[in-house]
Amino acid sequence: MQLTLFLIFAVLAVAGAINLLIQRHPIYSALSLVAVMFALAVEYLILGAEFIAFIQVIVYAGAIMVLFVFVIMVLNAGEVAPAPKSRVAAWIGLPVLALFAILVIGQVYGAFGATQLGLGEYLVQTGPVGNSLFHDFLLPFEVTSVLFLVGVLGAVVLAARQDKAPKPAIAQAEAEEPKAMAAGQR
Amino acid sequence: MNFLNHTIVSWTVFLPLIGIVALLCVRGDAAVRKVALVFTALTFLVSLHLPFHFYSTSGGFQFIQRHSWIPAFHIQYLVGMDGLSLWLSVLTTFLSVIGVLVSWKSVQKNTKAFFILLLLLETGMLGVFCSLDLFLFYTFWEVTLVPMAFLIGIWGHERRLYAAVKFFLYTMAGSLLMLGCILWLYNLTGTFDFTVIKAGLASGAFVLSPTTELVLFLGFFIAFAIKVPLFPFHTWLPDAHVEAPTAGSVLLAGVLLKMGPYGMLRFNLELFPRAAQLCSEWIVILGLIGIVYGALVAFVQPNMKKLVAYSSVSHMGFIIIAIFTFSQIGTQGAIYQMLNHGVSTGGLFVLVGMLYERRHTFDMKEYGGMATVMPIYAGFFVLIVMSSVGLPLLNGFVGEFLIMVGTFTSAVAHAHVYAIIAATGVIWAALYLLHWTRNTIWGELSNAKNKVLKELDRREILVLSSIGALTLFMGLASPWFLNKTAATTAANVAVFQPASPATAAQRRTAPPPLVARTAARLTTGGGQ
Amino acid sequence: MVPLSYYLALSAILFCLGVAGFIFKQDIITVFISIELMLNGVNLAFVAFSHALRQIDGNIFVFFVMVVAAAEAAVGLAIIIAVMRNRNTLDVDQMTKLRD
Amino acid sequence: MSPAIPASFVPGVYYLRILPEIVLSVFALVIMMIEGPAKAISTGSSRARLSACVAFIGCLVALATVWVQAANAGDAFSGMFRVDAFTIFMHILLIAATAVIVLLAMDYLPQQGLDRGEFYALLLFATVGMGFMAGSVELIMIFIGLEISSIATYVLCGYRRHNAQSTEASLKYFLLGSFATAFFLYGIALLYGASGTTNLYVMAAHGFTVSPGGISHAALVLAAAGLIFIGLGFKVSAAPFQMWTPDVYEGAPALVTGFMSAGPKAAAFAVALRIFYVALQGSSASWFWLFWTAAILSMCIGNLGALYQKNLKRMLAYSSIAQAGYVLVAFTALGPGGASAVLFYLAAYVAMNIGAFAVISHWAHREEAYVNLKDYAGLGFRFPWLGFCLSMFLFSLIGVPMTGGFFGKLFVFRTALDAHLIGLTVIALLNSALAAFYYLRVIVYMYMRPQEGEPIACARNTAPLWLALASCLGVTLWLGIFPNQALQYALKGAQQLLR
Repeated sequence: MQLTLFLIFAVLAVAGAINLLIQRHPIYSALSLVAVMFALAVEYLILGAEFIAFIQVIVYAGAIMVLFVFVIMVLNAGEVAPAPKSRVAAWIGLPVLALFAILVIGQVYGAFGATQLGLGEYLVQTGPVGNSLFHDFLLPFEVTSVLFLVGVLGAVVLAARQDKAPKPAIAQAEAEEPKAMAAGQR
Repeated sequence: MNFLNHTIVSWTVFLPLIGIVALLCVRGDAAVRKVALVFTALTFLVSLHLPFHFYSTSGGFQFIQRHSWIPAFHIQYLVGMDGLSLWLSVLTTFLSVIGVLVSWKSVQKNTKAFFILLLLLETGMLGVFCSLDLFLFYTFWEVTLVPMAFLIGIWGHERRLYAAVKFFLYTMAGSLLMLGCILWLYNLTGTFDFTVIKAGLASGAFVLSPTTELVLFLGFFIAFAIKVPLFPFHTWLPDAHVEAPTAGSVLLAGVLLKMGPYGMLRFNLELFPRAAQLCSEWIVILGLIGIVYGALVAFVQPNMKKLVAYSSVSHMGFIIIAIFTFSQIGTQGAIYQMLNHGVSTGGLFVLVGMLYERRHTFDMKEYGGMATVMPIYAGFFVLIVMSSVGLPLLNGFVGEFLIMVGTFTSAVAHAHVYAIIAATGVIWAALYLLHWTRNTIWGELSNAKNKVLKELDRREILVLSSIGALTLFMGLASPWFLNKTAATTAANVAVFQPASPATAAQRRTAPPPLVARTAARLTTGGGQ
Repeated sequence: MVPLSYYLALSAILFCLGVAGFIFKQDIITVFISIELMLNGVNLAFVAFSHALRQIDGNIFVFFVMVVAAAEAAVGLAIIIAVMRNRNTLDVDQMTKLRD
Repeated sequence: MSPAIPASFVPGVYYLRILPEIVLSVFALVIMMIEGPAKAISTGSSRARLSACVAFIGCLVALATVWVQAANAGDAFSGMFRVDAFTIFMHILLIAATAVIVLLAMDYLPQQGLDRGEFYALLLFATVGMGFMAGSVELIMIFIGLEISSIATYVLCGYRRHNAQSTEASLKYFLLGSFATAFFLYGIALLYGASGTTNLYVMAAHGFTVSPGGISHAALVLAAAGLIFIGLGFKVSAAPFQMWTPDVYEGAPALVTGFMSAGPKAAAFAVALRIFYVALQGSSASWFWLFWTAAILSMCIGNLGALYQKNLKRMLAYSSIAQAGYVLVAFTALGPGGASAVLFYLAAYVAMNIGAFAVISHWAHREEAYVNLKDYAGLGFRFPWLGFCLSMFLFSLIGVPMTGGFFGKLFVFRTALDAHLIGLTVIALLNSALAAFYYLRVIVYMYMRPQEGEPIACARNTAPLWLALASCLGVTLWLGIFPNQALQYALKGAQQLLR
């Protein structure tokens, strides 16, 4: 039963990932990733990772991916025409990738082939997670606040509209390289 | 004065550095020149302390000063002098004064930087000759490289950039090779201390396999051979000499080239005698090629500075032959010839530079009959050329004679042949130098531009007369100089003396073909 | 019962598909999404190991990966917006201002 | 989990052990806070100057608190963070580097019209991240530290946000950096699976036999090592993962390039030391070849690439690839010798590289109009001190004696020879001869080329610039002439790292 569940959602996840690659429009790719995440959430549940399964849905699929979709919509990003140049990358990249995949799968299979994971053998509930977070993992938990501050600052620095554009910079630069600076005008 | 003996070497080496600090504090080109002169002269005077307090009976190092510098790497500040480095140091300080004097008027652009670099160069050169720690030696060796490249590249002539970069990269490549060898040696012995390494290698405390010894020998040798420059490594020299300002040429020919033979005597022979013997024949052949090739190329040079540069290649060949025939007389002659070459070739560059200051060309065709407009100049010219040719009573004769005798009586195979070929070099030198003298000094004053040339001024007379006096003094008072180096050279070649006359005779009578012999020694491990 | 290696294989497949997306997709946002896919693949490996080892650590690790992914997404999307403002394109192949 | 976990109470001394990070975070927060209110009452430039001063003071205080940290050596936070000589060494190096960058920013940002306080906050946060990278002995903390410093650096790269090049550099760095992080993370996952712990020292003590199945994990560990190597290789721009470096270094603001090439790189090497030298010590025979190959590739690609560059930032990008190669040579030597050579070389590299970028970013002028080789013609004599400083840094990068770069190289070569890596040493020696050529070309331009066109007016040299240049030069010469003390510290750090 567990194997059937695993296989169903594994197939779903892989299908979602492949769809992500096939789709041309970024919005479909983003939605495919959401599908992958939902499938993975189920896999997490099968593995007894209750807490992770829930935040996978709520935070990852719910919040982060919504941000993606939102940005795609705001930027009105459309399809990008395939250029012949990137095919060159495919010739080099695909064999390398295939080799890598075979290697990794082979390794993990060789190392862990015998281990069986049973349903419900080990359940991680929210309580122990919280306990662990505030004892053993207190430091990383606190430090992630710095990470978020950096994130906030980054968004402010890069994306916020400025009160006033640096006038002299643009004036001088325009004389030298007009087209590169055109975007700075707004 | 005894208390000075412990620190005198450091004073000599670092006085120019103090001069740099002083130069940074003064303003105005005139003041800069004076300060530079004062400090080089002071260094010269201080360095004169050395020969007067040097015990000529001792073959070991004197004036030793030892401080721990980087204990984590067993690096010491270890300086000292023996007969080998003594006169070269004095030569350096002397030529530095000359270098400042000849740049008095010719350097007008960025004067302060010029003299700072000149003083830095002096410190580097002095450091090379007195360092007894391999790391310290390498440091000073590289320190000479940078200012010289700048002197050529900034104050040089038309193709100065090419010459400076070529000089830098050539010598840098050689010195990196040497660095690799120094590190390897450190790896094998655990110390950078030259005296310890030498004693350890001699006593068998450190054992190098024949291959290791050969590789180390070659690593050091190539670095030094580039500096000498030995025949196939010489291509940087004409460019550097021709493009360098006069002071740069003087110091390059006078001192920097001496760092090569110095290094060979100090490191190649003292540390790796077996490998030195193994390779000596090849090196001597290269030296002979250098003598003949340098002389022939010098003969056909229309450019006077190139002529002097190629004459250096030729003259340095003598020194190499003397070093690698391992006789005491020859080694004495090599050291003496290093000094002679420094004085006389330095003098030739000064002479060429003085003409250039007046006419702004090195082309021999532009000159002729200078004796009529500049008689004093012509007098000095002839004197210094004669010294370079090796006229008896002048210094060059003593050195060349000792080298010939040393080579001829050497125990190595084919010594006679070497001596005879080398002797032809003297004839070649006479040929191209006299040819040059005839074309420039004598003859008709055909070029109208030359008719208005000014005679030497007092400063120039001072420079040339001090060089001229030195050639005479060194020609007449050679025993005083050679006394100081005798003990050192005796110790230096002691390793190479054959154990008994019989073996030497045996070797001389039946020499197998050179190539076969070298190959056989390589395979059997370099033993005799 | 499911062998651990099945989970790991799934994780590796997802990771490799992410790598493929990173290499072959031309749209910047999709490239970024591919990186998220790689992270998801890694997360699965963590959870599977966590279960196999009977340890909570792997779960916590996944939690932090998600946190990091969130911060990365915020900054990454800000960068994409800034690029879009300057260049008006999201094509990776158009990012050629900096080339030899 | 790791041993000796205090059940419910974390003693205050634990906070002392991460005091520099706390100080830096607090000062960064102060900057963020004063940026808001000050906006209402003062003009842009004086506000930013205030932020700059706060940032500089923050760095100094953090440096001072490193002594507090050093006095309270030991593990903190359930063995997540370890204060030992290695941590202290890296902390001093990283925080001092940031302090110099802050000083330079006081000169650079107003000149570029980018004078906003967020720059300093980001810089300090990045340093917090790097500090955690250097001090953490737990993969999870290392990962978070890495992300903090990386994300802050991504943003700093795009700081000139109206400039297409700058944002493009930011994007490239971000995408490839995140890509690399994913590899790093996958490697961590495999290590965790193979060992059952994420604590590096526990991992080193128990080996890789704890995990279920009882099968040998050698291959798995090798895969993990490879993945982590890919991740860190991107961060230190080691070949063959260097392709982003020239583009990003060229596009980012010059000062940020200087920062990127120093701090994050050094911190990534610190992480590599902790992971490979400690946790994966037992399997060094298998991962050794990764580093060996990368060292050769980095040196050759970096030096050959740099030969043809006309843009100085791009040239130094290739040079930094080559310099990473030298560090990797030391890395392959293994043992305390290798670790201490890495540490010493990093110190020398950070000083000379930041110094070189200090001159470049000052000389770049508004919108970085002058970063090409030809713009340096005649600089040496018109601005003798600026020229002197740049030449000294370049000589140090070449490896001329009496400079830190030389002694660093010497140490690296010596260590490599000690480890019988003769072929590698020879290649490294040849490379440093090759590298002399392109560094020298800058000096040739500065001193020996006549200036073409109108002379470039140099921006006013400010006191912070001189302070920064003097300290870089001082450290470079100190490490070259009296390196003994730094060598001792590096050795002590290496020994405690491997304890």
